[in-house]
Amino acid sequence: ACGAKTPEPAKTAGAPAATTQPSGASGTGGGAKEELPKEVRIGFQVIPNAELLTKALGLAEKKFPNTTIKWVQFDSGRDVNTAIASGSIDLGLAGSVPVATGLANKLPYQVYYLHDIIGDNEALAVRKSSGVQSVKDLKGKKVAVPFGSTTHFSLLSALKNEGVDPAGVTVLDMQPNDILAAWQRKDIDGAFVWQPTLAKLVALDGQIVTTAKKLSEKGIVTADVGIVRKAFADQYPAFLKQYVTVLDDAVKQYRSKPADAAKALAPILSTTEADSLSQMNELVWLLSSEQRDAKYLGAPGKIGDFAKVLKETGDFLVTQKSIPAAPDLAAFQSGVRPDAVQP
Amino acid sequence: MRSHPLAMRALSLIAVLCALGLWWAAAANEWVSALFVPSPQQVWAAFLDIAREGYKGSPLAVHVGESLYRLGSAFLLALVTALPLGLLSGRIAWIRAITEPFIEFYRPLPPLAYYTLLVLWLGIDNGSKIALLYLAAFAPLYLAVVSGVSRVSKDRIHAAQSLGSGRWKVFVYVMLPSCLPEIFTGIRTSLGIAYTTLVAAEMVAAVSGVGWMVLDASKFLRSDIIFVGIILMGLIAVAIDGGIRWLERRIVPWSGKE
Amino acid sequence: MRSHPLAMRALSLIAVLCALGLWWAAAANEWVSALFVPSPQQVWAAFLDIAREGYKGSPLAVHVGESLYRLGSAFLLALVTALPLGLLSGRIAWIRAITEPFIEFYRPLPPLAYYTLLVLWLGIDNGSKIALLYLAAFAPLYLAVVSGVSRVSKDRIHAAQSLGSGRWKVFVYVMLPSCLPEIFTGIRTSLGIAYTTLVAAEMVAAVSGVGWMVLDASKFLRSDIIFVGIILMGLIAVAIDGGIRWLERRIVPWSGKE
Amino acid sequence: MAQATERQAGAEPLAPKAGLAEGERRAAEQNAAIRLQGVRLTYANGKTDAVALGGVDLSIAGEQFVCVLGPSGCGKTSLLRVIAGYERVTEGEVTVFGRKHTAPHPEVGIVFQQANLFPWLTVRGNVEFGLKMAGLPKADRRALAMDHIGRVGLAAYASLLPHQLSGGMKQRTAIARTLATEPRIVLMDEPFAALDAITRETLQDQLRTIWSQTGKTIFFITHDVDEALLLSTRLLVMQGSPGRIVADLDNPLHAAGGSFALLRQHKQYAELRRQLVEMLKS
Amino acid sequence: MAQATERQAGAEPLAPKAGLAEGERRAAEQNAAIRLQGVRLTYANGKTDAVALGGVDLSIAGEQFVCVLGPSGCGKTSLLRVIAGYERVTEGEVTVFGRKHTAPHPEVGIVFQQANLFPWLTVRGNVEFGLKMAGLPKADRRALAMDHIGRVGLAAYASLLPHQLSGGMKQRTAIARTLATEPRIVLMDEPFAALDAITRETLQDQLRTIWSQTGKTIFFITHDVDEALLLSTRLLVMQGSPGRIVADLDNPLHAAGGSFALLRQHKQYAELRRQLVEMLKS
Ligand SMILES: Nc1ncnc2c1ncn2[C@@H]1O[C@H](COP(=O)(O)OP(=O)(O)OP(=O)(O)O)[C@@H](O)[C@H]1O
Ligand SMILES: Nc1ncnc2c1ncn2[C@@H]1O[C@H](COP(=O)(O)OP(=O)(O)OP(=O)(O)O)[C@@H](O)[C@H]1O
Ligand SMILES: C[N+](C)(C)CC(=O)O
Ligand SMILES: [Mg+2]
Ligand SMILES: [Mg+2]
Repeated sequence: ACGAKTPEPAKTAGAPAATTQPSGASGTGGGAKEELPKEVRIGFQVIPNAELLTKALGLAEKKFPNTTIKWVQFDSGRDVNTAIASGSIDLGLAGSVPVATGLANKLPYQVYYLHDIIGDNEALAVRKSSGVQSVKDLKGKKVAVPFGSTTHFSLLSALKNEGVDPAGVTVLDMQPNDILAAWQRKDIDGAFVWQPTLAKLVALDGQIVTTAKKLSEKGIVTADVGIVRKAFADQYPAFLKQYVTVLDDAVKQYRSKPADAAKALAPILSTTEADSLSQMNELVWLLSSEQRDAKYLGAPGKIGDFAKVLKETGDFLVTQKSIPAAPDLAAFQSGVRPDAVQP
Repeated sequence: MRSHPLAMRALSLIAVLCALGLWWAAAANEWVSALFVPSPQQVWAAFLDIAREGYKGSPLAVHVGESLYRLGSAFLLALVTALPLGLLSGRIAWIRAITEPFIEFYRPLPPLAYYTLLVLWLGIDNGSKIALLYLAAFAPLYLAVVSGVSRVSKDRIHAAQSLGSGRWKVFVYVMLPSCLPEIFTGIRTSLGIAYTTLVAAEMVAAVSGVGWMVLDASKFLRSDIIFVGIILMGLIAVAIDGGIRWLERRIVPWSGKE
Repeated sequence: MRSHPLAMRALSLIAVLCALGLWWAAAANEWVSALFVPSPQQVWAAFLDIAREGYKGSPLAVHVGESLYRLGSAFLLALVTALPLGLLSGRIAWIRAITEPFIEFYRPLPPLAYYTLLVLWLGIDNGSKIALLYLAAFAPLYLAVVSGVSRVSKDRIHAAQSLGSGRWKVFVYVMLPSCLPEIFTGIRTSLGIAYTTLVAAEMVAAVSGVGWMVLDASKFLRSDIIFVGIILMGLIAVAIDGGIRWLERRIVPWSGKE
Repeated sequence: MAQATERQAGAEPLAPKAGLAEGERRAAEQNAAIRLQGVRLTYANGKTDAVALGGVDLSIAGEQFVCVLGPSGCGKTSLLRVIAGYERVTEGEVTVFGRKHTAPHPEVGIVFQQANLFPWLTVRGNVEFGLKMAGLPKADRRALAMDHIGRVGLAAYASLLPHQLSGGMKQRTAIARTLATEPRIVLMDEPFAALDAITRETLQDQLRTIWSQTGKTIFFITHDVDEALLLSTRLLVMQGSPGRIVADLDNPLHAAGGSFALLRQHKQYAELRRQLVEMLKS
Repeated sequence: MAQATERQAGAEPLAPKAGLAEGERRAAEQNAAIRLQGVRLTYANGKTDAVALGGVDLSIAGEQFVCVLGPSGCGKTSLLRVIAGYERVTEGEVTVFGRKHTAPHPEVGIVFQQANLFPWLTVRGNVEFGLKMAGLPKADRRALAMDHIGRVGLAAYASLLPHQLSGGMKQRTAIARTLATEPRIVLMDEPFAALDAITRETLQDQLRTIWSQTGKTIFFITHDVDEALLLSTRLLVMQGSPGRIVADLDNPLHAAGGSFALLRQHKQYAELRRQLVEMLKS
């Protein structure tokens, strides 16, 4: 349904600009007319955050009765990158690592929202019997991690932070399922992985050494990030802004009635309500008002530190030879679009 | 060859029952971790649940239907392209010279390696999924047809020409029936391969399909659902394959008796 | 059929050059996003770089060697098991009755659906990777052999028996050579399929192999490296396939002339 | 091209279609039905090449019934295949009705040494095949096919598949298949070899009738000297290594009457037969 | 089992192996080489079944040379296949040397109507095949094979593959292949049909010699009445629908001398031939 080239505004998936309609909402977007698209395609992932709750509760559909919302599920940031580059989706969600990769490769999108800051749901678990107590003890051990994911970044950053030579650790590329299987066989000593696999590892003679939350306190931040196709954002600033208010509503609902939120997400997460709640709690959900902070997205003209996080992630990827080069900070700063989180 | 079809059916059944028994025993005695190999009872319960409630928003029939639709369209497309192209390539050297390098080249490429490009060109809807399955199904079918054609005795073609068949009639009335046994083998292989590509095809931007179901369940370590999906896929495949073999027996009764 | 092999070679070459030209033009004119389809120059540069520096810790030769080793072991294993089992199944009804349900069942299953079980049983080293490739290669070969056997004329077997061949000698001296053309088709299909499974196989706990290289590069949008990997895999596959076809022509010169 | 062609003057023409006099033959050669000039055919048999035909010159006028005799492996089938357009000659040229001939053509019908039927078609399907190719409407082709099937005595077996037939029945189907399309030239490679004496006689009779009524050119390989003497207007004898025509003679017995009994009573029979057998031996 | 078996008293035995007298034959039947009792064979041909053999009783003593005549499609090949163990009888029983016989056995050699060679083996490879199966050492089997290949006149072609042979050469290879293993019973289905008269005579001679020297049982299908009269000690005539033996007679001409010329001079020749042809016609 999409052109092979970088999409132009008029080629927005299924929504020609000519057929847009005026919206009643007021905005600060700066244009004389405020338009809403006829159709929006949102790429989401099954991560217990505000966007998933928005989808589960149908909040966006309520907010935009005249817009068709198409939810498209993805399993990895890599596919979101591809989809957004092919113009197949307008909004997407990906980890900070794939997003840094995308921006370093000049994919035409921008970060408009932080769906969650990764907290205790991603952690480094080691087998109790391995004798590993801290990151330093990993020397000479086998640790598994899905390459290219947020945990890959977290693990290697943690090693660097503790001054451990990554060459002294055997880092294996595995998907969570296979990590669990290898763990059972005692083929690996540790793994940096997310839920629900993490809980299984801990249950099977595992212990947590460090978590993404602890790392984030040391400046090694990972997050699940909302991205928007630049052309789409330029054309429909009002939609973006209103969608952020919807996401905020979801955050508020979660904060006020966590049990209801957990109940709504449990079937999507294929788990129980209690477990769903604890998974939600492991992530840090932020309101747009909080994201305006200089620590995160900041404001137009005064981009927040999240651009630095992306830049550091990009630099890290360069050291990993995953990407040939990372652009300078300014490039990452222009990849952040704090407009929508402004009041 | 001198066998009693019924007795053989029974033997197959016994073998399958034995395997089920083994599975049951393995699960009951925890020979393998229950995390990965659920008990037959669990799988049955999961099946009943999915059959009743559906899986993540769609009834089971929709998942199966979606997968079969993708598979079916891709396979039909492969059939109507690989068959004529294979027949032509087998017979006309220059067509083969032009097509074969590309087919030989893409054929062994892992779908995972080029799926991204397909998504880029065809988007995230059924288009790219069907294209992936199509590419998987095309090559083995083409290969089988070409190899079938090259094994048709030249004198049979000569005979047809002597009886007045022009180039095209030779294809339709002689090559095609002569290659039918090979074509059937090709169809079976090709469907099998397309089938194995199903999970990969439903990996990107899908929320339906049996392949997606298995994939999604595996993310949440729901091995009972994984098993339901796998068994379902296996049974459907066996049914399809059985149908094709039945067709083969009906259409090519002379096979092996020439 | 009456073709000039050299002219056909040239034609193939021209076709490939045309395709290369098209690619170059597409990249130069940005018909497709450069992000996903790099220019031939970029790919060449990436190739030179990898050839000189290696990719993520291992020289290119090691990546290729590792992949070929896994592929080769798996294929050899498939050959020495599928061949006898296929011959036996084709001829002895009860063996077929017992084996076929399982093969028919697992054959269409996507490797991604059961890879975790293999890891569980065989660990994260080459064992599970080779097993995955083996399973992929086994089924099509087995199927081809069975279908070949069932197409051997009964009177040929009778003739051998009349000349004193016992059951086993019939296999070795009659069934095997009779099925050689089918076996070769099977080998080609089977190697092709194993090859397409390579990326999946190198998805787990690998830090080497061409498949892994492509997979890893795809995570970071390194389309130049993806292309290097794909082209490399394609070329190696074409070379292997060419070798097998050469062998076939040498070993089965009577094919199509019976 | 050392070709020991031995020509004998034919007997007086006893029937309109009997052997042509030398002069008439030359005239016929001008627009011969089949004409071979310096035809060589070699097969690449591993290291040494087999010279199946070593420079054959041959001209067959329309309405001739040519029988070819020769020891096994001498190149009879190879010659027939060259005429049929199945083999590309290594050297020389083949023309059919004046046109250069390099590929099979429906004007040149062929009955193989081994029946070579289409295994997926019934007897009727096989016989109908050529008619279908010619575009005959269904009803007509069915009637015509059944007629030809009846003539070879297979009416009761029309719906059987080739693998359900006996050797002779296959061969008869092949004969019906070729004759049904009424080609102007019919090439037959030991067509009656697999048949019992009675069936054989019936079919010989029919072939003679067809030939005399339609004026086809028939090129007929046989190893049965009597059969050759009974049917042919002209006899070719071949020898192998390399394959060549060593004798080319008119058949004076052609008009002897049409049965073996009458044939054997002919005054020239014994002598001619002895000569032929002699030639085959050498 | 309405079997119109017609028995004629054999001529006086002129040579040790010639036709057995009635009494002797009965004795021989006690431990016959081949014995069929009430054998029926039906093929499932779509809707109606073809009764290829409708209740055949037959007993062949060792050292008999049996020739089978019958019109095309009457069931000759079917009978041979049953004796070879290639077809399972629908009813009745086959015994060979007193043992029940249901599968091919190396004691029962067979030459097919169509050569049925192994296409991947050369002429020599094909002829060596049976010897290899019997476990003969390489040198011996090569020598033996070359000997048999020479006898059928193919010494110069030993290293060709079947598809490089002419029709008659294939057939000769098949004959050599079967005779090389020296089976006690040899079944031959029109083995000489594809051969020219000269080659044919040579091979007929050889077969007679082999038979008289080794005392094999030979079961030989042919449609050539003269050939049958020349070779056999016993003649069977079959008719079809359903396939059955309509005549079973000793051949008084067997010892006539071993050439067609001598054969035709025998006083009983003309009468016997006429009788046989008559039987074939009905
Ligand atoms: N495989 C088969 N399936 C069905 N019917 C068959 C099969 N083989 C033979 N028949 C039928 O059985 C009958 C006898 O066939 P058989 O081959 O024994 O004849 P035959 O006497 O050898 O004839 P010929 O001299 O032509 O070889 C024929 O009517 C034929 O149609
Ligand atoms: N396809 C082939 N490849 C190689 N050699 C061949 C091929 N066909 C025939 N020959 C050789 O050519 C020679 C002539 O064969 P051809 O078939 O013409 O003989 P023929 O006269 O028809 O013999 P027959 O009476 O036995 O059928 C033989 O020596 C044979 O070995
Ligand atoms: C593991 N997450 C899905 C949360 C992010 C990623 O794929 O990197
Ligand atoms: Mg011939
Ligand atoms: Mg027969």
